[in-house]
Amino acid sequence: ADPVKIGFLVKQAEEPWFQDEWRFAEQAAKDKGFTLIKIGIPNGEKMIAAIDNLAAQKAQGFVICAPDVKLGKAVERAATRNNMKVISVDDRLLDGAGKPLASVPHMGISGYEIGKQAGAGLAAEIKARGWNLAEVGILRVSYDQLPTARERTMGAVDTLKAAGVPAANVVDAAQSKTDTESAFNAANIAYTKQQRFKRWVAVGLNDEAVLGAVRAAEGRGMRGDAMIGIGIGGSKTALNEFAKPQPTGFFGTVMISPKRHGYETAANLYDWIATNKAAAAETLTAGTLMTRANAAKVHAEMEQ
Amino acid sequence: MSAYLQFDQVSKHFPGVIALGGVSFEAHAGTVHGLLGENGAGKSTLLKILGGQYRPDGGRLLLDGREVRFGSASDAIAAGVSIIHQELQYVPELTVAENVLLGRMPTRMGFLDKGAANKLVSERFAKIGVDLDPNARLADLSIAQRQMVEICKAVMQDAQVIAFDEPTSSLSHRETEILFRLVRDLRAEGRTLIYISHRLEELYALCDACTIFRDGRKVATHPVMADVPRDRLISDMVGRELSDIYDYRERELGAERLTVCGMADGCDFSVRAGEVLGFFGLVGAGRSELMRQMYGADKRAPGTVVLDGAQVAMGGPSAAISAGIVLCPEDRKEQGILAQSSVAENINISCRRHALLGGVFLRHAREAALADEFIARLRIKTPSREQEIRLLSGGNQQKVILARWLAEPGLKVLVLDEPTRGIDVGAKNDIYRIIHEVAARGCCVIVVSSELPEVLGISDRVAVMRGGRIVGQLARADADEQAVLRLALPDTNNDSDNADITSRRTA
Amino acid sequence: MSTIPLTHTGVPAPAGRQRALLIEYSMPLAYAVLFAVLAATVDNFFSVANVVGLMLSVAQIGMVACTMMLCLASRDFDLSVGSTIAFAGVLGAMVLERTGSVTLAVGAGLGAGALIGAGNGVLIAYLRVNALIATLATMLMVRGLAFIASQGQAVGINSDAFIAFGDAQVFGLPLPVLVAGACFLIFGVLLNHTVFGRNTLAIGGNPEAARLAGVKVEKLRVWIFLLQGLVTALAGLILASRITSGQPNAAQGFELDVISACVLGGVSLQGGKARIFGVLIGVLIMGTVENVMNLLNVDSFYQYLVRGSILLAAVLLDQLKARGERRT
Amino acid sequence: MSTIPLTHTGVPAPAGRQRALLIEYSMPLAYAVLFAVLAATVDNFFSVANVVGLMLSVAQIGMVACTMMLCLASRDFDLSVGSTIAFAGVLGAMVLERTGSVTLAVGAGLGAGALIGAGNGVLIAYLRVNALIATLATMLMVRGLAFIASQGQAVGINSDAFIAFGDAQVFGLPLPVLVAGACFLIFGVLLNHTVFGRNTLAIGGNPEAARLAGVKVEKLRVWIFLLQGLVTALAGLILASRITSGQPNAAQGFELDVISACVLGGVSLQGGKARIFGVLIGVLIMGTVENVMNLLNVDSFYQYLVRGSILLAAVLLDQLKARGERRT
Ligand SMILES: Nc1ncnc2c1ncn2[C@@H]1O[C@H](COP(=O)(O)OP(=O)(O)OP(=O)(O)O)[C@@H](O)[C@H]1O
Ligand SMILES: Nc1ncnc2c1ncn2[C@@H]1O[C@H](COP(=O)(O)OP(=O)(O)OP(=O)(O)O)[C@@H](O)[C@H]1O
Ligand SMILES: O[C@@H]1[C@@H](O)[C@@H](O)CO[C@H]1O
Ligand SMILES: [Mg+2]
Ligand SMILES: [Mg+2]
Repeated sequence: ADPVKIGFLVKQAEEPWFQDEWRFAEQAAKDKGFTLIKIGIPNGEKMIAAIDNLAAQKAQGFVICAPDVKLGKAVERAATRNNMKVISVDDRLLDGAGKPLASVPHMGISGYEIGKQAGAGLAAEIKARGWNLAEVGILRVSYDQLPTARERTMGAVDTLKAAGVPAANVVDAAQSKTDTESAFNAANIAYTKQQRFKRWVAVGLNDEAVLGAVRAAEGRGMRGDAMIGIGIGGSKTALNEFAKPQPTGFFGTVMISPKRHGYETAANLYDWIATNKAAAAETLTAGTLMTRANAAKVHAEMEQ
Repeated sequence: MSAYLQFDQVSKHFPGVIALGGVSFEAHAGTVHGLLGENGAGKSTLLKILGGQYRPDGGRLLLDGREVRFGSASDAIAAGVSIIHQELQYVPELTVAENVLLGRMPTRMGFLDKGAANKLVSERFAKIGVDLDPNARLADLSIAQRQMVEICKAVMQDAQVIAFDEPTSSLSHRETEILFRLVRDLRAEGRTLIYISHRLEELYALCDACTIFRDGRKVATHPVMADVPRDRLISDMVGRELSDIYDYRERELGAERLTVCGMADGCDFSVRAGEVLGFFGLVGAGRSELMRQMYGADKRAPGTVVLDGAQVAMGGPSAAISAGIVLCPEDRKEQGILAQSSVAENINISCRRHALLGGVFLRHAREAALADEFIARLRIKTPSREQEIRLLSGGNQQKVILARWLAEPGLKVLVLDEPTRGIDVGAKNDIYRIIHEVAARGCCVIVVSSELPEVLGISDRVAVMRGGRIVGQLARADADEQAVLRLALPDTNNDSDNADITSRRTA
Repeated sequence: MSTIPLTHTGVPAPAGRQRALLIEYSMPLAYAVLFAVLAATVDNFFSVANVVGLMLSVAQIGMVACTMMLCLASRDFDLSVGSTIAFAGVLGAMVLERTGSVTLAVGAGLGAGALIGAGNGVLIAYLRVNALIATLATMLMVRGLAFIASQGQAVGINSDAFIAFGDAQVFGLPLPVLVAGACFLIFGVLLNHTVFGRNTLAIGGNPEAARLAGVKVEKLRVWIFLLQGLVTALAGLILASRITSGQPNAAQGFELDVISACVLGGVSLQGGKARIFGVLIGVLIMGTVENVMNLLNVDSFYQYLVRGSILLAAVLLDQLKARGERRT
Repeated sequence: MSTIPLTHTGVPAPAGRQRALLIEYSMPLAYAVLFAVLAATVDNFFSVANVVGLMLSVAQIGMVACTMMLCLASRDFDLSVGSTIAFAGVLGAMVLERTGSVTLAVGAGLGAGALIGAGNGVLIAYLRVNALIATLATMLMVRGLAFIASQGQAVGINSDAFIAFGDAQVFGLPLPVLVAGACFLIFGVLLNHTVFGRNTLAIGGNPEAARLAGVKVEKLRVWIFLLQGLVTALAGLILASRITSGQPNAAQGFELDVISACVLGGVSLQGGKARIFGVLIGVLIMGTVENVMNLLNVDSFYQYLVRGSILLAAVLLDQLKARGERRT
């Protein structure tokens, strides 16, 4: 048989998370001896082009984190058209009707689930500090244009509500872009609007968003003792905060393992192609709450 | 025969300016009606109203006895009126044919019929006597050629009324003759022709009647052009007597001050201190090119310029200027004006470097004073020095650009390329006086002009160019039209030219 | 009566013509060379599958570049195309979802595109709003509409008839590629062989001159933008069918790609200059670069560097050529 | 000889002058009105905290808008500012990490910015590359460099001295706001009271005429871009200190915001026209809209609509004014 070639397509190649996934996929390629082709697919058009491109390179299959879960059907068609095998990673693909694609094995986390973990982390810390739930403002740094972003932040908010925070305390801060400065500006305005809250907790689609909320709070004199922010991703942004001598309002981040996602999906796909052993229909990996306290440890076990 | 075209109390105001204050006159079919007037008198404004570009604030416009109101240029065209505007209006990237037929390209089954278009155009060109490639891009033509294209464009609309706004201002001898022939043919065909010019010889040579403007009002209409003495025209126009507009004065010339050599073969020349050297030639003779080269306007220019015994570094215009050499370019619109900037800005742009605070900051008061000084000296007609230059009349724009260079303190060599293009008699007189003042200061003055009488009138010496070389230099004493033209024209068909020249001189 | 030569005697015509020809075709030639080199050096590049994939990947950009060319040639500018693609796709998908009728869906999408375009045209031509701001504003508003209409969620498409647009093959070529080809043909003819095209160049080169010659400048502007909207919407529908869903945040930054492709193809932002052939090449260059970088598995960070350098290289070449032109 | 009346007309000058004045200040007036209305109707809008926050939110845009104004006034264009902000931040943070010296960090950032700017300038002025493509290319390459240098990771900043830049307060105003203010002051003077400014407008209005009038066009262009790069880098460093990290993907799309602010402020893309005051207003409008929308909790999808309409409203107003001007 001709040498195995596998594509690994991710929606935001620049994001550290995906860089890591790729890195671990490469490891799998080395261990198992196949070729890995990494392509970034920021939108649906580029995604289709990339799949065709893989076909042209005679790849037999690909792992994908699509720019939008609703692209499932398109992925499926493109794959069958070029008869390639597909495994989805991170985000579960949906069909036109919104149901998960049965035909495509998946390994990942649902955005909503990570969100819930962040929320749980916040609820626990609020309790630990003995704050009065009624007096805590919940800052949702929102970017609802991006479905995953919405799922995550909603997951967190729902958990907090369930933990007893009044729905009225939830304050949306809509960032105009997904970078830290937009989050900073949006949060700043939210604080202005809701001066009744002296204590805040913040969630967002990623660490950068939460960081913006934390910096803005500091601008208002609300430091680590008055702000609890929990991000998502466990990127360097979070580690930088933990590295600071003084604890900041950036309390923690829900870290998900790029290692398993990257290595295992690629490896599974290889086995599927080489030995026709189909991968498990769905594997869900849980995130881990990483804080100042356990940063080094968690990072160590998740990264290597 | 009743008047085909009538203006009745037409008026047009602009903020701070009354361009036309109720003007009435009529022009008859089968005649050429001349319009004269100082710069800013309102001539072009009147034509823009005739052409539907402006709407009059008051008054009526009658064609063949019926009142017409034009909402746009296309209305005017539809009514059989076409204008050759003072500021050329062409599309640089399109071909000659496409420009000439702009808005009226022939089509076959909805598609352009380029064959037909080119045929149409080249036939008409042949008839008129213009030899231009219909497929040439306008951008690649000289101004003179662009002007001819504009003329053909208007003429080919076969309008009953055709108005020419200073058509010869950028033409040289040869095209001028083609134009004259054309105008006479059109008159013979019974069209109604309006002809604006500041060159009195032309008006005498072409016009049957004429109307004179001043400050937006009609001064007089003369039904028979030939009967009007030249001095009368001038005094009507400028409101004062002008005996000799060139007012040339014999002077002692100094030693050789400027030497130019190696620019192109056969182009070496030198100028003495206080001397006015005139350059004459037909279109494309190479005068502008030579001047631009010595100014360093075009990169990669060979040759040396020696001024006061020292060689001038050829580092582009800025170097030339700081050496005291300035060039007033021939193409006002493309190379001269900063359209959106004020009159004051346009005057100060170059010379302000002498008047800076700490070499950096502007001295607004001084710049204003300088601007006002030249506005007065050159009789520049503008509501204020802050007026955007594009809103000035063509001739007044030209004066502003001249002012820019006359204001240069360290002036040693003044090169003027077609300096009086579009400028009225009175202003010409002012400019000639200034030219002689500058010369009297010991500067070298070089005047490139396609207007023969001007060259002869003001120059101490005349250099004639043909085909990119200087084919002869004549001392003032030996320089007459015959001699100069004999040098300037290719040796063929001289007599026909001379015939025409004489007719122009008798005027 | 002897005619008088006004043409400057200087460069002998034939030589000039040869150079002109060389200049005219320098871009295509350069691309041909590039293509040949890649075909020889990059595996899998010169395979039917890949070449078709390449063309498919630039089908949308190509279509819109055709009308953007007209827009730029008339000294205008359109930033709203990306949003229009998204909106047309979303709208089409939604109508399809509700009514199940492909005709209605396509009609709705195209109609919306035409409206958006005409809106831009009116704003710019009649209300004299600066084209950059006007289309920036519509870009924002249309994107907003796309989000609002779809509540920010991609709208799935199930109708195979509609999806067929995206991957139906005719003589071995996918429909989108053929449509793009048709656009180049149609707009090439429109530009070079119709009054519409000439007048477009005229109002770009010198609006005043065009107006004085009786060209209805405002009307023409509106038409150009309307066409732009229409073609863009078509591209949006095709995209939707290719990705079997209408995506509210599709085609972000698309406008910049299209404009770059045009400028790369020698269309001047100062207006008055356009060459359909150049635009085609511009589009192909953009697509080829992406394609090859993926074939060569170039690191995603370095892709930025490569893309940038290629752009530069391309315009620098074009620049030398322009120098040549100026000399003639 | 008779003296010549400068205004040869019955129309009294004062009237014209009044109108001129009104036109000159119509933008500021309009904004003042807008501000007053918002202050009255939107709670929390007119509070120190919020106004300061507003100013902080446009500090970077404001700084860069000052130089972008010069760039546009000279009939150029710069898309690379967003990437430069990111790169300068990343570089600064990295140097800080390695050396711990704030001076070195700032020096490195500014130096890089100046280099990038000068590079753009040389490409455009001397190699005559189209400004859009040239700066698009540098935009891509510089963004790539930012990613490569940081391996796509945010680079943390711990030096309090450096962070002070971001949140130090002087007379109750955050440093970034003061820096932005200083920029407006400096570049306002530069534009209106120095040769540099006048020549910039001149080469924008008519490059050929300016050149023949002795303006060193190429050199000037390079300087303009160099300044642009320098100020942009400064903005990048300030941003980095505000968010205590250099982020390689910061400030995407920043260029469009800046250019819009300028155009909104009446800077013409055709060159030759610029008003620092207008730019300031343009920037403030952009910031105010964002700010108010969030204060009013406008749904993020509808924010697109609002932003678009405000842009339109603003230029339409400006348009009426221009009409007035044309009449004058
Ligand atoms: N659009 C405008 N706005 C303001 N003033 C104007 C405008 N057009 C013309 N003017 C003024 O109206 C007056 C008449 O201008 P016009 O161009 O008709 O003069 P002209 O007789 O053609 O002069 P020239 O012989 O120099 O061409 C001038 O003072 C000019 O400044
Ligand atoms: N704008 C132009 N574009 C291209 N070639 C030109 C242009 N103007 C002149 N030429 C050519 O350059 C050479 C020198 O022309 P130049 O303008 O110096 O002649 P001139 O004596 O100044 O006559 P005029 O200026 O009246 O055309 C001639 O071959 C002429 O045909
Ligand atoms: O986009 C996110 C990515 O940032 C990482 O968090 C993994 O999950 C994906 O959905
Ligand atoms: Mg005039
Ligand atoms: Mg000349």
